[in-house]
Amino acid sequence: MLSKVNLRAYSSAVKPSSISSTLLLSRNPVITADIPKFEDQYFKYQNELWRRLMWTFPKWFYYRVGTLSEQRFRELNKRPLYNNPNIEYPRGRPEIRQERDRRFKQEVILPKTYEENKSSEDEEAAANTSMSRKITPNSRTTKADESGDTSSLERKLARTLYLVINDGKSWKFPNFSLQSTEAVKPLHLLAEEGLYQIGGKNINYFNVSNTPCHLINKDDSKEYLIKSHILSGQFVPQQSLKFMWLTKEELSEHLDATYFKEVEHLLNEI
Amino acid sequence: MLHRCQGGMQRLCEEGLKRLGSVKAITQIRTATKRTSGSKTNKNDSAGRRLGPKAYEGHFVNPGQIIMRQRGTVVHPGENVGIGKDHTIFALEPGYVRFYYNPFHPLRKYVGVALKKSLTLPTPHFAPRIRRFGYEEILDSSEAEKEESRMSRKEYLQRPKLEKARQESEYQDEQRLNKLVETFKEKFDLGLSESELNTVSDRFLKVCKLFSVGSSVEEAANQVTSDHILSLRLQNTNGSLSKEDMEKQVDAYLKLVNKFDGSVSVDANGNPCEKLSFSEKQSRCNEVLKTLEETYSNRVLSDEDKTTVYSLINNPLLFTKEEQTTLLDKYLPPVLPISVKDSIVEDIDLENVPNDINIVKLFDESTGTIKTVGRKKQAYSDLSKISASSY
Amino acid sequence: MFQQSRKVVIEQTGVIRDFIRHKRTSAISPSTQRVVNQLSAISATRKQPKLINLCNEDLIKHRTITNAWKLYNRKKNEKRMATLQKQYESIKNAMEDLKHTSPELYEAANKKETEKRFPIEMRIPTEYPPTKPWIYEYTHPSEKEK
Amino acid sequence: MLQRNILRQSVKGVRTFGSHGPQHGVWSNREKPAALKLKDEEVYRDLMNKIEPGKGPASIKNMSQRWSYHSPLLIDETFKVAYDLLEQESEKCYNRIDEIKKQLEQGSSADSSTASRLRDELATLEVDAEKFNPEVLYNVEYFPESVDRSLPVYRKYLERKWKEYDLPVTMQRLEQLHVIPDTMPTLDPKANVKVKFGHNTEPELAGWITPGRLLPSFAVSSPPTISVQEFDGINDKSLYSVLLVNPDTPDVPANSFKTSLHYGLCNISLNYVENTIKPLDLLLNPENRVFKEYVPLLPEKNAQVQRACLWVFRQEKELSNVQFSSDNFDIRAFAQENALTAVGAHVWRQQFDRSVNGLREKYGLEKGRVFHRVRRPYPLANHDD
Repeated sequence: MLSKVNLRAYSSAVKPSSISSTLLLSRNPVITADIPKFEDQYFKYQNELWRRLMWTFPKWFYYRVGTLSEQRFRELNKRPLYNNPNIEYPRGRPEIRQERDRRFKQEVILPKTYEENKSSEDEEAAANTSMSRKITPNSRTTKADESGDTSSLERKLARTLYLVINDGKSWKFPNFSLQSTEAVKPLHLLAEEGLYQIGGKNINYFNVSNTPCHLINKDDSKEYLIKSHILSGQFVPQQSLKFMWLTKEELSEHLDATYFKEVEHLLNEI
Repeated sequence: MLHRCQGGMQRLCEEGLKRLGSVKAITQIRTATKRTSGSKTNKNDSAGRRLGPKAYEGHFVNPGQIIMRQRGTVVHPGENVGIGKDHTIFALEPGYVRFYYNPFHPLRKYVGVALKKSLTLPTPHFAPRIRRFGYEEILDSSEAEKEESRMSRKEYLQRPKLEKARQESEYQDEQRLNKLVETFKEKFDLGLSESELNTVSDRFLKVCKLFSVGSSVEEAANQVTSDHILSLRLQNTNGSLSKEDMEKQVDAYLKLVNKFDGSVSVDANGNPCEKLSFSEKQSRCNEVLKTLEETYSNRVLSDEDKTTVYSLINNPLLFTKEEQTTLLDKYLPPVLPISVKDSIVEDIDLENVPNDINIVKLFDESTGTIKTVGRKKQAYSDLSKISASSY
Repeated sequence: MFQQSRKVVIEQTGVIRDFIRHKRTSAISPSTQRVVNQLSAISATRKQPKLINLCNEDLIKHRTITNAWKLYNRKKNEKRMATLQKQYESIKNAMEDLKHTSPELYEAANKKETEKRFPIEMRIPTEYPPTKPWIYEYTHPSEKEK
Repeated sequence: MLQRNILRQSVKGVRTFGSHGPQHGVWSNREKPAALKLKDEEVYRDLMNKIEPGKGPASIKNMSQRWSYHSPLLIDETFKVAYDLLEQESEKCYNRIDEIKKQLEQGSSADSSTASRLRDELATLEVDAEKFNPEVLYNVEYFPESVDRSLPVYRKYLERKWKEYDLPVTMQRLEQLHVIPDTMPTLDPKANVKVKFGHNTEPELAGWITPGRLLPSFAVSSPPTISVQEFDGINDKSLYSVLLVNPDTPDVPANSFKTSLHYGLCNISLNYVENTIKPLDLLLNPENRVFKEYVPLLPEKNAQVQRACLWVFRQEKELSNVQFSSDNFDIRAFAQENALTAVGAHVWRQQFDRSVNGLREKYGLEKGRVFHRVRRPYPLANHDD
């Protein structure tokens, strides 16, 4: 009851037409983030230490003596040189236990399930048939990255991309204001309908929350920001609109500086 | 009579409890393990164990007197009391029994012995402890002398050995002293009188001893000076030296020391040597190191070269013993490293090997291969032989 | 006959076993042997490497690396916490403002979304991209009806 | 020390560097005290660059061990990145330090609270800027005796080291031997106090004395050398008092003990670097500093083990005309009267041995009493003081 009274008291304060909803439509990363240089180096170093401190591989347990696979394993992993008292070792005498030099990490080479040095044709033929084929992962950079196509959803797979549009004046996030004639519409619906209007209906998106995540207060208007993710489909401009999918750094170049500073903390760095 | 006595005891106990104030009244309960009167279930009866407090609050107790008999620690031992293996609490000091609580263990009851009647327990945490000395002075002089010369069996058995060691060291000191006086007379032109020479030698010996247990030369010299001045001062306070004499002697000693320390120093072996200034020592060290680095490193050394290197390094004036071993290991290693190219002969006829070459098998870690090469016998050096030949 | 049957056995199994008259007995039974084998795989005996004994320089290098790692992570966490704080502040600010600007919109924004489900199309980033990085073929349910 | 100097001189030319290091970066380029750098050139080379396989690190003195040394894989590459990262962080600190210094110079008239806040920040920044420098780490780890104590970063590391071992040992001995509270009520330790009797030629008695040790009388026959290492919060004008008391002097009439004073120093000026009280210095200039000459503890026969408790106090002001009674000394009252704050303490123990009589003669004391071997059960005199 009380709240309703409050509602009435406030409702006439601001004109509905001054309220607008801005959509932060993002494409989430498809692949894992690029590791910074220091982290990468640190992990590699730790990995080396870890391998150095690893116990000797119990090959007799995995490869039974006398079997074919054991023979293949033996061919790949040569025995280290034993501590021969008649030989001089300028870099220290080896300490062999269970066919491993205790001073170093043990490098175990496992027999491959596929044949090495096969011609590409054979490989292609085997690619679809053989379960034990060699796995070659796709490249982390795509064609869109190479061609510099900023309107593609396939660019910068490791980063979060945000949709910005240009209506002839400047680049900005899509913004939709309430028409004074129509009834008051929730902010997220306003953004959704606006998006369908400018980008076509074939966009599968996920609205994170109905709650606005930020407010940009200007003299005569209030812009509420709504966050959502595009999951599939694509943005097809319905009018003569230019659009781009940009990362945070690129946004700082294209957006107005003060505007970017306002929304900077809402944008994802990876 | 007995009755009255008991009554008195009870009164005392009550009085003690009143004084205790905050402490809960400890009522005398007979906490026997078995009831004394017979019962149906306890056929195998045993007598009461006569537990409970044997001395009450405020009672005077002597050392060893039992204060409490109990099963388990009903009451914990506090100050000046001990606890037996059956948790019997007994006094360690003569004094007055106090039952109390300890703020550090709020759930425990304690009993202690206060050394004075006026004292309460626990003693305040930051206050000094009150302690009893308890030893009587022996006033009879002959008795006192006898007691003083009494020694433990261990000390008694060790005495001849210690005495022998003392004499031995005294003898050695004397020998060294004589030798030092000779050295100072012959090798160093100090211009000192006989008595001064003796003082100086004595001082030098002391400095050497301190130097050998790890103090620096300067530190040791200061220590010896201070010891000497202190002994003069003490002679003055004892009355065997007048004040003027003392001051005169101190001045003379300081002057002598100044003169002596300016010209003589201790080398790494603990022998007297010419004093070098820091910069001079540095430059000479560098010179030696430079020669070693430039002419005698990374190549096969002949026997003469080895002797030269050894004598260069074995210089107690310039290098400490640690530095000497490090340098010897560096420039005269047991075997030269394989990185020294001219110590290795690659093409070798295994059928007839020259006399001055050893055949060795080398494992190359980077390639993982074994190489058979010849190494010149000169590449091997034996320090004991070199040191023998250098003298 | 006996010879023949042995031959058959060899042909069938490929294993040549010499005939032993008495019962086969070994010190350990095969099942025990298997257990011993399994235990040997997890036991530490003769499998542990030498401890790493770093020289002075390398020890300091290692400590420097660890120091840098700690500092790096601390900075990273501080930055993340600051961003989260800012984001929270801006949500709060926006909602406070909305309450005054338009109570209807505030109500709508605060409405409980009971029917909402997390979309199954959303995928976790993988190390390498799929063959088709993006699905373009999507038609809105209302379009489909047409 | 000498060895390192020699080695520094022996390498020709200036420092040689690898791909990274001095050309950029604040740790190697900035004008800084030499104490923040590594003295040994060869060690510096191996610290900053890859240790050449087969040649080995310069810090290993044994040659065959040195040649057979293997570094862990990838340590150098990772170190390079880590070093750059830390150096950048340090550069930020130095920039901030410059800024603050400028502010302090300009705004000397500004209110004192901001100035003191800035000064505090400056003190922490000075430590932060250098605390991860590998050269500093190396110096403090391997030459803790010879680092420059005037630099706050070294003091921070030395304090940490002290708190890890020496402090717990000292506190344990002080508490278990009841130095606390038999002499002073308690101690808030601020300084590392070490004691040494320099005249001893036996290896087991030479060097710093572990707190709580039982020492023979001849080992304490001349005044001790005392080192008081402070770590923070003092200036050049700091003055110290040192008291050596024996709380176990027998008080036969009272059948108890009293405290006697055996050594009393005051107005000793110490700082971070000059931290040692040397006996020679005190002997030559005792004016206004020695108010009680050193007399060693000389326990009498059968008077049991006695504790020599050495207390170091920070003074508020210079003392003059100190009033005391050395025979029945009240250390608590003395400290309160002269406004002394205890910063550190040390303890050793002594008992009668064969060297006592000779020393008594030397120090002009009368012959010691002899007590009965057996302790009597006579109670304490019952009158109150």
